[in-house]
Amino acid sequence: MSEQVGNLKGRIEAILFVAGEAVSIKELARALQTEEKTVRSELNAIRDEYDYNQRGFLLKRFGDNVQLATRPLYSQDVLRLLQPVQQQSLSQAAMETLAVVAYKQPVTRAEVEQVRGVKCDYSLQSLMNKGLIREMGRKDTIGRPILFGTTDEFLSHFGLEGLEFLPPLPENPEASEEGTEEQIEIGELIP
Amino acid sequence: MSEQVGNLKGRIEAILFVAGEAVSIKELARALQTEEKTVRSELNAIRDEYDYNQRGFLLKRFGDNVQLATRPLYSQDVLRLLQPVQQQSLSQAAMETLAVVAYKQPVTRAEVEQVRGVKCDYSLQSLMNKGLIREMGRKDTIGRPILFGTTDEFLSHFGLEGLEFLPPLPENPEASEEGTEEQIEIGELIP
Amino acid sequence: MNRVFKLKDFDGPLDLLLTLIGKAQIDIRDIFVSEITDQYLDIVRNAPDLDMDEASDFLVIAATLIEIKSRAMLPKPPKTEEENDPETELIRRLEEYKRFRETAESMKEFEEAAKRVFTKLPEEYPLPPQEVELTGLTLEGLQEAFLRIWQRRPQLDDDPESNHYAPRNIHRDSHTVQECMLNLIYKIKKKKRMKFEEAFSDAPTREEVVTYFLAVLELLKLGQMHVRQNEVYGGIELVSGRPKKKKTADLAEMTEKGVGAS
Repeated sequence: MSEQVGNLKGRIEAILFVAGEAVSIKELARALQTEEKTVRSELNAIRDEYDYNQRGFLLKRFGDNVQLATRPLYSQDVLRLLQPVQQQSLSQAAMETLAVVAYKQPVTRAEVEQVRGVKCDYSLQSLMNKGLIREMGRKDTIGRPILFGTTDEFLSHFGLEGLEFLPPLPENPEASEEGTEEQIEIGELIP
Repeated sequence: MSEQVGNLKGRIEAILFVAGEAVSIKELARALQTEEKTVRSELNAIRDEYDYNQRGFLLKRFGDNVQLATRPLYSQDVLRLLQPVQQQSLSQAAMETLAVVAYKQPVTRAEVEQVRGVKCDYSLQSLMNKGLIREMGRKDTIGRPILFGTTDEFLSHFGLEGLEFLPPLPENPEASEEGTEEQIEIGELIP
Repeated sequence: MNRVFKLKDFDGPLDLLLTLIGKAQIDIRDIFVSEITDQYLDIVRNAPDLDMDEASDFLVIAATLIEIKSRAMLPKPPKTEEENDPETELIRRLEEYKRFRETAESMKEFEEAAKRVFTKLPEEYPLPPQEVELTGLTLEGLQEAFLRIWQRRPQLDDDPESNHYAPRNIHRDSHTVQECMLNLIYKIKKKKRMKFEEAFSDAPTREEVVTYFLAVLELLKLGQMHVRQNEVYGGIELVSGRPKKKKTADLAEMTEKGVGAS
């Protein structure tokens, strides 16, 4: 069928290698002239093979994107040769704001500020500039405030395949018996 | 020995992947804290594995340098990703010109312009570039102008088995009673 | 305990309160029976860097703490199911904030791990010329195109100017490109932007329109205006100012259309 030459694994590897950046599964399917389903299962096979044999490569997946990267296991070797540019870490304030957005999305600025107890304009703006969060529309309430949510870049920055892989929030044992669980629902935060 | 974690193959892959450009075997040996001899034999093993399995990667060696690249076998896939075929439709001007050429072929530029009432150099050229029309020789008249006609590409685009399957031109009642039918005959167009 | 705290060391009042609770090693719920409240108020009161802009968040919580304290000194009213009891509300907020602060910590670990993964830049890949696929070509379209020309033909025949081959008289130009250019410059200076049709008289002759069109092209070349046409056969808009670079292909097509449409 679509396997004109070589094999699908090799074709995917070649594409991801040249692209360097993340490629969406949709684009891959288009370039390979095959179905997304086939691409997905082939990607799984490649990932498993890389992991099992501890290859130098790692198939980084986030959202519906896939990117070829190096295995963290070998980061020391890479650093010894190359000293790649160090990524900047997020400040405590930005990290907290990001955590609230990530777990409560879609969420308004007022709702984030309510949880953190401080103004968050600056950290929200800086997270937007870094491409980690984005506007997701507006909340249907007075003033129609902007709703924020995380981006694919966010997933990539934290090495997450999807939002469902976020670490669970620590339990709040006493809160749950009082039904505080509901209180934290977005709707309740803002009167 | 030097194999602190993972395996030497993986460590080499990770380094070459991030480097992008060629790395000398000497440098590799330094980063891997092993001997050049070991690096060489490991590189051979990697190359053979890539070739045997038709991976997307290729180990390019020149002199004492080595570089990770894509396998030429998969260049079509890479091109399809980087340069998707652009979809384009014909402008109204081009479609009119094409219609005149199709029904009146073989036809000169002056004859097409006579029917359309406008200059047609640009649209004729653009139809030539798109492979829909072609030069069919020269008309035996003053200046020996080029004659244009449609191509097989034209037939295939319009799903026609031959020119005789072109839809008949609709009747033009006013025109026919005045004998416009004849007027459009090529021979009559040019005095 | 008398060290000076700087408010900017804390990420807001909840952070400060949690830090104090952590130092005193007490449960969040015991905050109001401990000295934490007084410590907090002391810190805010004595903060050397109390800047109204940044401190307002701290002051709001300070006011809440004072309110709770003053309530505690009054005899307790019979316990009603009061929704916004400031004490429970503050504790709830502290607990919720604590959960996110802890999560932010664990996200830091994810971030650190992800930083050990390296990616590469895209390869330089030589690309062949762009391939173009034609779409929307139908036989009906072809037929209609021919019919369109056909229906235009009788009028064309009546008008010797549009018929290249009909015998005709050649008379002197009643409009010159130069004159039209001056007119256009004058109008565009006044209006800033205008439609192409506004340039000429109410019942323009073909020659007038063509001459104005040539004048527009000339002014475009000289950088005296921009020209916009949003769609094929759409209106042409003239805008004063420096022009953007235009592809020569567009120009060529415009010429063809401009003459055809008039």
